[in-house]
Amino acid sequence: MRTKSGAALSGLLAIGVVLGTGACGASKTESPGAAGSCDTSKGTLVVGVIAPMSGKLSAIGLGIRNSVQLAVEQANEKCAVKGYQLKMDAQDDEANPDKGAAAAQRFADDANVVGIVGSYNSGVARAIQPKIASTKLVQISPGNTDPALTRGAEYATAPKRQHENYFRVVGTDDLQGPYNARFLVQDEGKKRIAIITDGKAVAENMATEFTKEIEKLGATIVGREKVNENDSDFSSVLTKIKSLKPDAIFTGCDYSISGPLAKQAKDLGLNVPVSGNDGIFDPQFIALGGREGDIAASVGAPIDKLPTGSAFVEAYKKKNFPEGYGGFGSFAFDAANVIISSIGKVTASAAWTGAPEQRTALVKEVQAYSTDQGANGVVGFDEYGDSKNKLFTVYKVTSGAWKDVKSGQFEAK
Amino acid sequence: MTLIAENVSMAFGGLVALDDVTLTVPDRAIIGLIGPNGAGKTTLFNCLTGLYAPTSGRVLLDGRPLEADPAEAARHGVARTFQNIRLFSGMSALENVLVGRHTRIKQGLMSALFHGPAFRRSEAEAVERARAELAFVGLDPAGDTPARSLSYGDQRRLEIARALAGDPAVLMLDEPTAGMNGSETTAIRTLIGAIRDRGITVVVIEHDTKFIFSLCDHVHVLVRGRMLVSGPPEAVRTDPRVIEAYLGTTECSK
Amino acid sequence: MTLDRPPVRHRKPAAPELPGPAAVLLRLRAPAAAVLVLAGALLPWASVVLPGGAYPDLATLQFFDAPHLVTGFRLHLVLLGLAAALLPRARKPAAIGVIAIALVHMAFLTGLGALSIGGPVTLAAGALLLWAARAEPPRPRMELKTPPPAVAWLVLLVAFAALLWLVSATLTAGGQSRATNPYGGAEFLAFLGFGLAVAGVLSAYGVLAWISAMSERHRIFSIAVLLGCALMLPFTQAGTGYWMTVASSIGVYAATAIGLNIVVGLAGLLDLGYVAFLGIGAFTAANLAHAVPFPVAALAGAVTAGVFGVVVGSPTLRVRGDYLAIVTLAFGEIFFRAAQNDIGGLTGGANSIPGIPPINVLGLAFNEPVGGLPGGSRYYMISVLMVAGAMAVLANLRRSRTGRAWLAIREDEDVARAMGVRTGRAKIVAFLVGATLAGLAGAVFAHKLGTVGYESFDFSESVTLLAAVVLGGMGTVPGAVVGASLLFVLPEKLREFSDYRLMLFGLALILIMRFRPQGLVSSS
Amino acid sequence: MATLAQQIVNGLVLGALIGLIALGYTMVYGIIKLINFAHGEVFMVGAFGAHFTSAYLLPDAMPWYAALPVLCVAAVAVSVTVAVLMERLAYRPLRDAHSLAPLITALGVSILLQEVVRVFYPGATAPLPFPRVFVDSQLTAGSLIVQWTGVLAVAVSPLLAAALHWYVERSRLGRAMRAVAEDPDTARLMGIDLNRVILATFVLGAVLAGLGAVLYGIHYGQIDTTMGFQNGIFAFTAAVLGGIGSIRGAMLGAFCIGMVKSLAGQYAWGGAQYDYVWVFVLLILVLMFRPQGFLGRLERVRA
Repeated sequence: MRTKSGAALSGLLAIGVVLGTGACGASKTESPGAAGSCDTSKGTLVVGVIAPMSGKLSAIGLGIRNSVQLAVEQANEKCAVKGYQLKMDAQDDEANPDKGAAAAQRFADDANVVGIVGSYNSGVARAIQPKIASTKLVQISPGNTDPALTRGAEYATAPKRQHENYFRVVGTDDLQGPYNARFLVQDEGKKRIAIITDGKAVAENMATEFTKEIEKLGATIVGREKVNENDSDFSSVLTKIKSLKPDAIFTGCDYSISGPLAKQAKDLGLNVPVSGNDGIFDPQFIALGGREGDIAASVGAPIDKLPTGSAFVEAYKKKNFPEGYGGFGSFAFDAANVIISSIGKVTASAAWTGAPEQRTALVKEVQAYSTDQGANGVVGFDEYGDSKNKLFTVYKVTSGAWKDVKSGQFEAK
Repeated sequence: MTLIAENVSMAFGGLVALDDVTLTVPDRAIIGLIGPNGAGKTTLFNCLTGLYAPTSGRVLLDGRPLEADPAEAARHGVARTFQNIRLFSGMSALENVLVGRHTRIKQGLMSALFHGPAFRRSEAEAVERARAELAFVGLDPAGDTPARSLSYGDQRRLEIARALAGDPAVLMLDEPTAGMNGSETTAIRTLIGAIRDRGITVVVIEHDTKFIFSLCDHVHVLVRGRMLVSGPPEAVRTDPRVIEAYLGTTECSK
Repeated sequence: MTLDRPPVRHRKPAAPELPGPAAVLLRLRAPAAAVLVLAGALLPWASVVLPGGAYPDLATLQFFDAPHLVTGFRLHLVLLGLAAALLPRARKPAAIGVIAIALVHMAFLTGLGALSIGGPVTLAAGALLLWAARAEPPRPRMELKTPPPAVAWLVLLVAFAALLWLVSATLTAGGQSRATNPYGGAEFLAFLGFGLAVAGVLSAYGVLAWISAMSERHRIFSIAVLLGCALMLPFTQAGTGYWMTVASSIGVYAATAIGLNIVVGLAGLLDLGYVAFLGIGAFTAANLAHAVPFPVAALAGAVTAGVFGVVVGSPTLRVRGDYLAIVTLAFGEIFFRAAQNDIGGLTGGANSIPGIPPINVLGLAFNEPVGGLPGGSRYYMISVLMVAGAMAVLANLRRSRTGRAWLAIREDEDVARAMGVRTGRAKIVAFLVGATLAGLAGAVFAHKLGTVGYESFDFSESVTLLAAVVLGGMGTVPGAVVGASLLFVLPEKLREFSDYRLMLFGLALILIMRFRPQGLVSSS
Repeated sequence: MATLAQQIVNGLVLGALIGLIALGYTMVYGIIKLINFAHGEVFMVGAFGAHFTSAYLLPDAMPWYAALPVLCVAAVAVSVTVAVLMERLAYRPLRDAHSLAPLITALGVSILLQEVVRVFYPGATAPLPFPRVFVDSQLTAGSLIVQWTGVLAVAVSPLLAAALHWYVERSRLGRAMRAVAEDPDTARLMGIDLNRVILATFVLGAVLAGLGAVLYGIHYGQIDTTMGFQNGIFAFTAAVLGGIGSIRGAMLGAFCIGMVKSLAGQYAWGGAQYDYVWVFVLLILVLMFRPQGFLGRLERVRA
């Protein structure tokens, strides 16, 4: 016993010595580039990220994080904020409002944090908004689509700005749903449409707005069903829908559900197109079972047709992140750039202290921001904090890949 | 108080464990129940304490039929110990006895939440009584040792103290001296006598016939689920049927 | 039913005496190790100044350069080294602390490519110290005398103040922002190692047992002081809005976990859907938030949850043991689905219930900062009081007829019935009390967060609550609080491992069950 | 009518797949009274094992009759390895601890395995398409449509259950298992190597879970890291419903759950959004009126 532990310990010792000498020999100098060429004398500014980075939504959350990282690194290379080095601090919210609120509070307490990119889930945003409202910390969401977050519960009839420091760069459900509805009815001539949702806020709200528009256009919703977000067997729901004889299925769910759903629809001989929004506009949808003719209506111009969009994709690929940018990376990239550009303007006149007046000034700069050079084209905000970008593109699965068939502005009627 | 088993039969599936057994437990007596292994002694105990509902026949307590619920039996004054000691091993000795006192403590949920004066009085009474029972069976009245760390003999005593704390009219002891040496057995015999002197009827299951015959006022012999002989110790001891049925066991346990 | 046998410990036989110089060398191990620890603390740890600035506390400092700069982990190492040199019993805990500090910093520095000799030397010193400590014969337990009340009160006051300092220092160790202090994680983990070592040293000298005996004797005084200390937290370094937010979340979950501790820890009823009661309380309060003042809403939440507790508990009359686990899991799932589908328009479904106003007492909104304290501190105070109340409920019930009946059911249900315990009723009361506490916590949760949605109440939350109870120690009064704090603070502090958080959580559950199944705060 | 028939078929296929997981639950619980929540994860890692084999090891074009057995072997190998490690490293040291310790450990193992796969398996942060190795076509009878994969599942699953039943009833090891389930202490006294029997139980459960994983993958065409958890809960429910410890009961319970979920989605109040609720309501009702499940034995109070 004794000799054994003695031997183990001397082994440990030996390892320690080897490690030590090895490390002593190596000497490390500061890496050139990043901070080296710019003046960073005034310190570090932090762009906060709140997104789901573990659990089922991690693919989206990690894409958001990496895209903000990309924007921050590009800004540092270009010395976008004079006198400061930018950093990103990403906090996992686990798609849980309580965790998201704590993370937001952490950022709000920290004078070095200039703004938050996030959250992805509208439910998390509802918990974050009241936490940071009084601190005036700017928040730009790349993924919240609930219209009530900007315009209040009466968003359709009596819209009212909710928080002056909250913005978003994605289209809301009351744009995405109706746009999809118009395409299905007016362009595709669909008359009987079934809806499938998964109980998540984005799916439910989108489906409700979709239904309103379908009824305005004179077509019929033959049924609306909800599946469990953890489910993988949709045969029962699809059998029920099949008996209702629809000519299209609208899905509010993302590709992880819609892909298998499309596959199982085919298995049951339900050969009508599945139509969805941003959430299914992903190559994985096709890999998981999306069929020829399935439809996605997504915000913005086709990314590969915009020079800024393809530049983003190129730059992202060059960074060799282990994860892809996902469905919302380009929005997060745009959101981060809004914050970076605005902080540059605010700090041009005075050093950043994180005082409430400066945060308010930053909010004003964000509100005034406008460009058509974002990864998704137009980036800018209306009087409610919603994105001004109301351009939608419809894609169809054509020979195993998404192909854009139509782009157009959404005009409310 | 009298406890009566009237034509009790008990079958588990096809196995008949008790067959038409009648037994009367009179007031203030020590009753012995003997029989070879598997004779149905513990099954009879379980019927008498409400753990089993007899397949046929009934158990009467002071003339009223006993519900098949051990909690009800305990409330009506039937207490017991177990053949394989079953203490609440994670609780202290004192807490074990306090659980035995459960039915006699009056504490509402609200008073337990706030520990008001009435609660403290009732708790102090209960603790005092529990300590007295610990002392009565010969254990340390402080009782703060966890039950599982007591010695085997002390665990047997603790089980008896726990049963006594509920103010029983009838105390049923299932092999109280199993695995004990001579002096411990004598101590238990004295203890059982003292319990009887408190006015409590004691029913004892034992293999040690010498122990039973020297202690009991009445002895019942159960063989293969049937009541073979009942009577005073001298009569039972000399009964030829008992000697025949019990051959070997009597020989061994001199 | 067989008796639990006390664990048998096999002590290794004393090693035979070695002759001459070997024995002298062996005897010199411990002092040598202590000196080596001190040397390691003063050696350079990082080989370069890192891009993010000097490694904590100027880790690149050269041999014996400016010893007055010994702060941070170097200070901790020096303290542990001195303890090892002067206090023989302190060697083993000190060794573990030294090894932990050295390993954490070495891992970080190796990752940064700047490892220097300080770390390896200290690690070797720690290993040598551990070897020396293990070889020493076991010593009898130290027993300290109980002092007169006045002294005892002073000691308790100092002890609890030290505890407050320790909590505050642990929370703030490494700072809040990972972006501005990239070494925060290492600092925190190393501080944790130091804290554990100090606790180990105090325990080896019987100080912890001494203090806990004293606090048991002066119970009321201790509770008052402890409560006072807990309420002082916002005035320490940890009094930032962020830590107040996290701490009040901990409070909500700790109160819920205490309720679960009654059901699982005392009555032994395994509940896998417990978070539903938190949800019921939260939804009830959320629906009433605009109509009635907070105390009424909280009461309504507690009562509603209690009623559901009775409903969920009623099948327990027929279902035993692990079957109960699946029944409660089923109830939890039913609640989750019902909430998701906005049953009766009560839960808001996917859109959750937004815009719940903050608690407002006498015109003071609880989310506003007050007198230099951050906004969340009043929620923190409320949750401290709530947790204290829940602990009192658990402690009082534990020492009553009802509590003993629960324990008896947990230990042996058949015998409990034979002792006259109406087990069905007792179990339902356990569910009633537990669910009521959870419902109350839910009401605070709703107001604190300002929004309540179904996604806060899924199965994994029930697992976390159960883990809090078991990690802390089932059936113990502080157990659930300790468990809940750990399960919330560790992930918050270790955010740089965010990709691996859940993985580490799973691993921690396995390891703690493997090495300390009775929980961190053990009842026996 | 056609819809009803189709829903029954849907239920049968789902039940067959759940049943293979439920067998593992019922076996382990029967032997060591542990709700092995991590068993669903054994199923999940099996699926990823098969995915790895087909994505990185097998050549692209292989006829199904060659690819399918290889995938099965791979899935079973991975499942069994994980199950054995789990038993040896996590559960065995806790054999004498209080009963909640292994349960918490099981939950921990479940989380750990899900996260290890999610973080370290390439692309596993999102669902992965499973290779279509089996004939990708269907059997059509009137308006009734069944995938061949579904037919395969419904055919194979009861066969495997029957084989398991036969093995437990007839083989030497099976007899030992039953003895341990009945009374572990006596079994040990009789010279049965407890560790070996328990390990064998885990292995048998893992073999079935691995096969189930391949059937699942080829039927649904996708796998993800949470598939084990959700289906594991269903499987455990099935095992309890059927009477835990009973092999036939587990299959019966699984088919029952498949049926209820399928039919409730179509006909019951609330539609598909409440289909889980009906499964659990059924479970609660059954347990309240028949606590031992359909085919389970009631444990007698012992005194």
